[in-house]
Amino acid sequence: MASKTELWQSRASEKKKELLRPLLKERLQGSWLGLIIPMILLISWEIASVRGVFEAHLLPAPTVVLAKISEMAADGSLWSHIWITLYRVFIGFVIGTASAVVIGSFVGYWKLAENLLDSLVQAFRSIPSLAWVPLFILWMGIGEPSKIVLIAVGVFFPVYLNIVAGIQGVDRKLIEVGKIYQFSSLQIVRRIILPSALPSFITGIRSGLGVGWMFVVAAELMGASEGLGYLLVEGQNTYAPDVVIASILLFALLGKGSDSVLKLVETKALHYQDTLANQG
Amino acid sequence: MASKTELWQSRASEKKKELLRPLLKERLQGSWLGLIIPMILLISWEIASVRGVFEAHLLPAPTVVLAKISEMAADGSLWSHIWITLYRVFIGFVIGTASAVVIGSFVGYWKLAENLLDSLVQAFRSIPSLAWVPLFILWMGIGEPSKIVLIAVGVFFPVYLNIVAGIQGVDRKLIEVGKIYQFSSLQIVRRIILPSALPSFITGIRSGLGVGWMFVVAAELMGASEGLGYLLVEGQNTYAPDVVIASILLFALLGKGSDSVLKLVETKALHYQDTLANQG
Amino acid sequence: SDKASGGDEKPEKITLDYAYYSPTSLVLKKFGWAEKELKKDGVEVKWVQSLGSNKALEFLNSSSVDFGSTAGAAAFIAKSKGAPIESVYIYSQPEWTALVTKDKKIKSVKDLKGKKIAATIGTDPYIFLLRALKEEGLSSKDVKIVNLQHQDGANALLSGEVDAWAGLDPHMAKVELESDGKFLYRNPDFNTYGTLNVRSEFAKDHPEYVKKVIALYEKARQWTLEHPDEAAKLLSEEAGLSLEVAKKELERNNFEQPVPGDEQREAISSAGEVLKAEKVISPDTDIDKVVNELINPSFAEKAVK
Amino acid sequence: MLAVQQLKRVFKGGSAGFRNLHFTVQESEIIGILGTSGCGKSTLLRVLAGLDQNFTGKLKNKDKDGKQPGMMFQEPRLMPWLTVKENIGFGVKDGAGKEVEIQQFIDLVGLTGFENHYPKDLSGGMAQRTAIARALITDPSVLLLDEPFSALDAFTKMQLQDLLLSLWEKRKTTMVLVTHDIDEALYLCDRIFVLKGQPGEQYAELILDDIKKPRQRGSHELAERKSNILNLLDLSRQEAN
Amino acid sequence: MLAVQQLKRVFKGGSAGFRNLHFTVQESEIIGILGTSGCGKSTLLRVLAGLDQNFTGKLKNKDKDGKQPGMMFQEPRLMPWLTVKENIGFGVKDGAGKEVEIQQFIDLVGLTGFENHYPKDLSGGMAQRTAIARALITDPSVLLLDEPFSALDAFTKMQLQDLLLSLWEKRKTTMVLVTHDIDEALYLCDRIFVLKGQPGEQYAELILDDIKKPRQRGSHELAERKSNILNLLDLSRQEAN
Ligand SMILES: Nc1ncnc2c1ncn2[C@@H]1O[C@H](COP(=O)(O)OP(=O)(O)OP(=O)(O)O)[C@@H](O)[C@H]1O
Ligand SMILES: Nc1ncnc2c1ncn2[C@@H]1O[C@H](COP(=O)(O)OP(=O)(O)OP(=O)(O)O)[C@@H](O)[C@H]1O
Ligand SMILES: [Mg+2]
Ligand SMILES: [Mg+2]
Repeated sequence: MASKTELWQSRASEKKKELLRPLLKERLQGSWLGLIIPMILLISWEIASVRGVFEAHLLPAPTVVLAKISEMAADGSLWSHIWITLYRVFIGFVIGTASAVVIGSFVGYWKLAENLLDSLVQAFRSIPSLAWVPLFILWMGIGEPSKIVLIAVGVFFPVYLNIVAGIQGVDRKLIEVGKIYQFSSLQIVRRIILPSALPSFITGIRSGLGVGWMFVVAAELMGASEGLGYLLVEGQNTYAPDVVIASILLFALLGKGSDSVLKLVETKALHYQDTLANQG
Repeated sequence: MASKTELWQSRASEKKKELLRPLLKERLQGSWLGLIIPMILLISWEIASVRGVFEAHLLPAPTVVLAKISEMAADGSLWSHIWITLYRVFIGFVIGTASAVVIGSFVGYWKLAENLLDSLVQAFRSIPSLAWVPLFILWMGIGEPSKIVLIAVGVFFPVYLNIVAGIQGVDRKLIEVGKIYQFSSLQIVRRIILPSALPSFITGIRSGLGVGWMFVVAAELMGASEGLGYLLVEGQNTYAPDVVIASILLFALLGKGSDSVLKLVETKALHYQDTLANQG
Repeated sequence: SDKASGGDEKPEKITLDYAYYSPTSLVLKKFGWAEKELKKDGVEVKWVQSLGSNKALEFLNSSSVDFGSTAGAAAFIAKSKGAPIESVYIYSQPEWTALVTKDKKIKSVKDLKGKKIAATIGTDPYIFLLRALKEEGLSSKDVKIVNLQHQDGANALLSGEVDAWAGLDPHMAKVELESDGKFLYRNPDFNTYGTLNVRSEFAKDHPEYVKKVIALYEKARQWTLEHPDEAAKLLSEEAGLSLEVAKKELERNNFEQPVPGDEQREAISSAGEVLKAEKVISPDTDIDKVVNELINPSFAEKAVK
Repeated sequence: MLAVQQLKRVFKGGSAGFRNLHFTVQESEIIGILGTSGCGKSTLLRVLAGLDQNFTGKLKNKDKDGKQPGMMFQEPRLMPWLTVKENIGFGVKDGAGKEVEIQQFIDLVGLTGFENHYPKDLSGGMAQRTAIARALITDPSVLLLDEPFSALDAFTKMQLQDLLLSLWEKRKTTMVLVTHDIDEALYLCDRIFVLKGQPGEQYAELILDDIKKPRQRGSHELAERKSNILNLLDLSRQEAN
Repeated sequence: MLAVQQLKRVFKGGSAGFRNLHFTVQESEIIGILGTSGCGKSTLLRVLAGLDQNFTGKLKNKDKDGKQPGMMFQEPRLMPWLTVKENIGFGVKDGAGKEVEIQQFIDLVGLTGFENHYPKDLSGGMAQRTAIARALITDPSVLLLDEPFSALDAFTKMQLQDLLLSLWEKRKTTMVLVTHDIDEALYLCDRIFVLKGQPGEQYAELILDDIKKPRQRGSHELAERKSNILNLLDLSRQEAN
C-alpha cells in the first residue's frame, strides 16, 4: 500500500514550460519514428538479397532498384513519368471529389435522390478498374480524358460513400438550429451539414485519393506512353523486376506524400474537434 | 399575405395512423424507385443496340448479355464462378476487416503505434492491385491464399483509414467517463472508442468491401481457373464482349447485394443515432 | 477527340501503333519515316503504344488507331466475333512462343500429362500449347492450365509453382538467358505470325494510304534485314531489354515473308480449329470464311516490290 | 400570435410527450411554463417552433409576416466548428453593422475576451450564454426559451434576466419561457402555465400581469405567489403519481 | 482524503482556469463550490478527478485504496448507443445483483418505465438523472458533482438532494459539489468555498457544520447564511471586475 506522502502528486511550474510546445516536438519525433519500420524492412530486404535469399531476377535488391531510379532520374524519364501521373491523379481527384460532393450532398439530404440514385452508385462501386478499361476506350478513346475520368471514377466512390454517411449521421439537433433560422435547404446543407460531415468527408477524400492512385495503372493501360502505371506494366511486360519494384516504390512514396498533404489539411480543418488529440 | 385562418395548422388524429409505419412503406417504395434509372439505362441501351448505334462486337445488347448469363447458368459454370468469387471476397473481407480493426485500434489510440505504423500503411495504401500480383505470386504462390490475401489487402485500407479517423474523432468527453471508472486502455477502446467509432467503421467496411470486389480481378489473375475476375479477363483476352459485360453486370449485382447486407447492418446498428432519419 | 479521322480521300491524321513485339514498328517510329513521307500529303501521324494484341485490338475497335499490330490468331478471334479489321501485312514471322520447363523429368510434351502449365488464356502461347498438346493426342483436359499473365507465368515457373509455361518473348528469352529454364517444345509453325491490321473502314476510305503505310513498313523491314545488330540495339533501348535478350528475340523473328497469303491462312485456320474445340470461339464459326475475310493480301501485293 | 387547441404530441404509444393543451398567447406577452422533468415542456416548444410536425390538434405559430418563432434550445447546440463570435452571428444576415451588433451581444452576455474561443474551450455557462446571445440577436417576434439560464450562477442569471426584460421593453417580443426556477418565472412572466403528469397536461394557469415590471425580486407579493406555485406543483405531482 | 496546495491550472496564457487553491477535505465531508460562470469550477473538478494532469502545485486525490474519485460531469455524457439501463450500469462490474441494483437506482431517480430508452429519446432532466444514477451507483469514496441537479424542476431536485443525503448517511462518501443553487449548497454542504475572478481564486470559505443535517429548507438559519453568501458572491464579482 502506498505511504501517505506518495499519495501527493506534485508538479512544479517549470515542468509546464516543457509542455508548451509538445505538439511540434511530437510531430518531429513522430515523423522520425515513422521511418524505423520501413528502414528495417529495407535493410533486411537488402541483406536477404545480398545473401541470395531472393533471386535477383524475381526480387532485385533495394540498391539495384535505387540505382534504376537514379538512372531514370538522370536521363530525365523519371520526372516525366512522375509528372504526368501526378497530373492525371490530381485532375482526376478534383473531378471525382467535386462530383462526389455534389451527388453525395443530394443523396445524403434528399430521400428521393437517395432512393433514385444510391442503389445504382452502390452497384457501380464494385466494378473493378480493369473492367472499365475497354468501355472507356470505346467511349472516350485513348487520350487524356479517358485516363483522367477513370481515375475520377476511382476517387468518386469512397468520397461519395463517406460524404453520404457523414451527412446522414449529422446531429439532428444542429440541423434544427438552422431550421429555426428558416435556412433554405441549400443553406442547411452548406452551413450545417457539410461542416458537420467534414471529418467523414476528409476521411473519404483520403480514401478516395488512395483508390485514385490504384486506378492509375488501369488508366494508363489506355494508350499511355508515360506515367508510373505505364512504367509498372511495361516493367512487367519486358520482364524488368527492377522497373516494377521502382514503380511500386514511387507509387508508395507519391501516395504517402499526397496523403500527407491531405492529413495536414485534416489536422488544420478539424482543430475545433473536442478529441483527445486537440486537448489544450 | 396569408389570411388569418390560414395561419392555423391543423392535424387530425386520423392522419397519425398513416404515419405509424412510414419507415416500412418508405423502404419498399425506396427499393422500387432505385430500379427506375437502371431500367431506363437498360432499355435505352437495348434500343440503341437494336438500332445499331452500338456495334455488337463492341457492346452487345442487354438481351444478348442476359442470354449469355442464362447460358452459363444453364451449364452450371455461372454458379461456380459466382460461388468461388463470393467465397474469396467473403474470406478476404473478414481477414482484411479483422486486421484493420486490430491495427487501426492500436494506431488510433496509441500515439506511438501511429508514429511507427501509420506512414507505412499510408504508403502501401496507394499501391495498385496489379502491382501486388507478381509479389504475391512470389510470396504465396498461386493457390487460394494469395488470392484471398490480396482481396484482404484491398479491404484493409479503407477500413483502417475509417477506423483510425473514427477513433481519433471520438469525443474526449466520453473517454473521460471511462477514465473516471478507471477503465483500462483496452476497456476504453472496447467499450467507448469502438462503439463511438462505429458509424465511421461501418462506412469503412462498406468502402472496403467495394475495394475488395475491385481487387478480385487482380486476385484472379494469380492462376485462377474460375471466378468472376477470371471470367472478365478471359472475356477480354478472347474478345468476347458478351462475357465481359456479363461479368461486369455480375460484379455490379453482387457488389450491390453484398453492400445491401452491410447497409442493413448499418441501419440496425446505428438506430441510436440522433439523426434526421432516426426521428420517432 | 482521339478518334482517328475518316474523311473522303485523304485522312487528316493516321494513327499507327508500335509495340515491342513488332520490331519493325519500332524502327519505323524511331526514324520518323512515316512522319516525313506523309507530311508531304499534309497528313499527320500519331503513334500509340500497344502493350499486347488485346490492347491493339481494343484500340482498333474504338477507332483509336488505324493500324494495329497483333498476333494472327488474336486478330482471327476478334474477327470471328465481328471486329471490322483486315490483316494487310506481315511484320514478321516470329517464333515468340514455346513451351518452357525447369523440371528435368519433363522431356517431351507427353510428359506434361497431369501437370500444371501456366499460360495466358486467349493469347498465342495458349494456342501454341493447345496445338502442341493436340499433336500428342492430348487436350486441355489432360493438363491443368493455370491462367497467369506472361510475366507472372515466368515467375511461377521459376519459383516452381507450375511445371511448365507457355512462354512469350521477351520473357522467354530472359528466362532462357538468366535462369535454368529450358525449351521443352518449340515449333515456329505453330506461331501465328505477326500481322499488321487495318480498320476495314479506313481501308475502304483510304486504300492509297494503306499501301503507303505498308510501303513504309517495307522500308523498315529492309533496314532491319540489313542492320541486324543495330536493330537489336534499337530494340533493347526502346523496350528496355538487355542487348542479349533483344538479340535472342530478334534471332527468332523471320522478316522474309511480308505478304500475307496461304501460309498464314493455313496457320491461322489450324489455330482456329483448336480454338473451336476449346470453345474459345463459337462452335458454328465458319473458320475458312473468317480467315478469308481477315487476310487481305491485295494491298501488300501492290506495295511490296 | 401563438395559439394552440387540443394540441397533442405523444411518443411510444402515448406514454410520454404532452396532450390536451389549449392556450392563446397575446402579442408581447411573456408566458412561463413549469412542470416536472419529462412532462413534455421541450416537446411543446419544438412543436410551437414548427420543428415537430407530428402533432395533432390545431396550432398557430406564424406571425403576421409568416415568420416562425425563434428558439433557444435546452442544450446550447453550438456549431463546434465556429467560434463564439461566429456562433452568435450564425443566424444573422450579412450586412453592415453585423460585426458591431455581435460584439454588443457578446458584451451583454459577458463573454468579452472569449470571442474567438471554440465551443470545446467554453465552460458550461459560457456555452449557454453564447446560445442566449445567438437567440436574442436575431430579434424574432416570438421567442421560445427552454431553460435559458439553467447553467448560470445566481448573479449572472439575474443580470441576464434583466437583459431579457430590457430587450423586451424595447422590442415587445412575445416569449414562451420554460424554466425550473420559480423565482425566474415570477420575475419575468405575465402568465404561468403549470403542466402535470407524463404525458403532460395543462394543470393550472397563474396570472401575474397585475404585478408591474420591473418587479422587485424577493418582494412579499412574489413570495406569496411562489408558495402558491409550489403548492400547485406539489399537487400536480401527487395527482400524477 | 482530498487535498490541494497552490493548485493552479490555466489556459490561454493565464486568462482562464483557476489558481492559488489551498484546501483539505476531510473524510465524509460535503464541500460546496460556488462561483461565477467561467471561474474554473469544472476545471477544478477535472483536476481533482485526475483527468487533467497539466496543473501545477500539489494534489492528493487518491483514497487509501489508491482509487480515484468518482465524478458526475456538468453535461450528462451518456453513451448514445446504450439505453438508460445500460448507461447506468456502465461503470458497474458484472456480477450477481447488478441488474437489481441498476433497477433500484432507476427507481430512485424516477426513471421507471424509461429503462430501455436511448439518450436521444430522453428529456434534458431525464438525461441528467441518468447521469446522477450512473455516478452514484458505483459508490466511490470520493464523489465530485458538477451542477448535478441544474436541469431538474424544484421538486425532483429536492427529492434527489434528499437521495444524495440518504446515500451519504449510509456510505459517508466525501463529496465536492459544484452548484449555482445557493439553497442547495446550504442544504447539503458542511463547508462552502466561494471562488472569484477569471481565472478563479479562493475568495471565501463558509463553515456550516454547526447546522445539523437533515436541515430545514427555508429555515431562518439557512436564510441568514444565504444572504451572507449572496453578499460574498456579489463582492467577489465586484472585486473581480
Ligand atoms: N480546453 C480549454 N481550453 C481553453 N480554455 C478553457 C478550456 N476549458 C476551459 N477553459 C476556460 O477555463 C475557464 C473555466 O472553465 P470552467 O469550465 O472550469 O468554468 P466553470 O467555473 O465550470 O463555469 P460554469 O459555471 O459556466 O460551468 C473558462 O473561461 C473556459 O473558457
Ligand atoms: N424522440 C423521442 N422519442 C421518444 N420519446 C421522447 C422523444 N423525445 C422526448 N421523448 C419523451 O417525451 C417526454 C417529454 O420530453 P421533454 O423533453 O419534452 O421533457 P421536458 O418537459 O422538457 O423535461 P425536462 O424538464 O427534463 O427537460 C419524455 O418522457 C421523453 O422521454
Ligand atoms: Mg426539456
Ligand atoms: Mg462548469
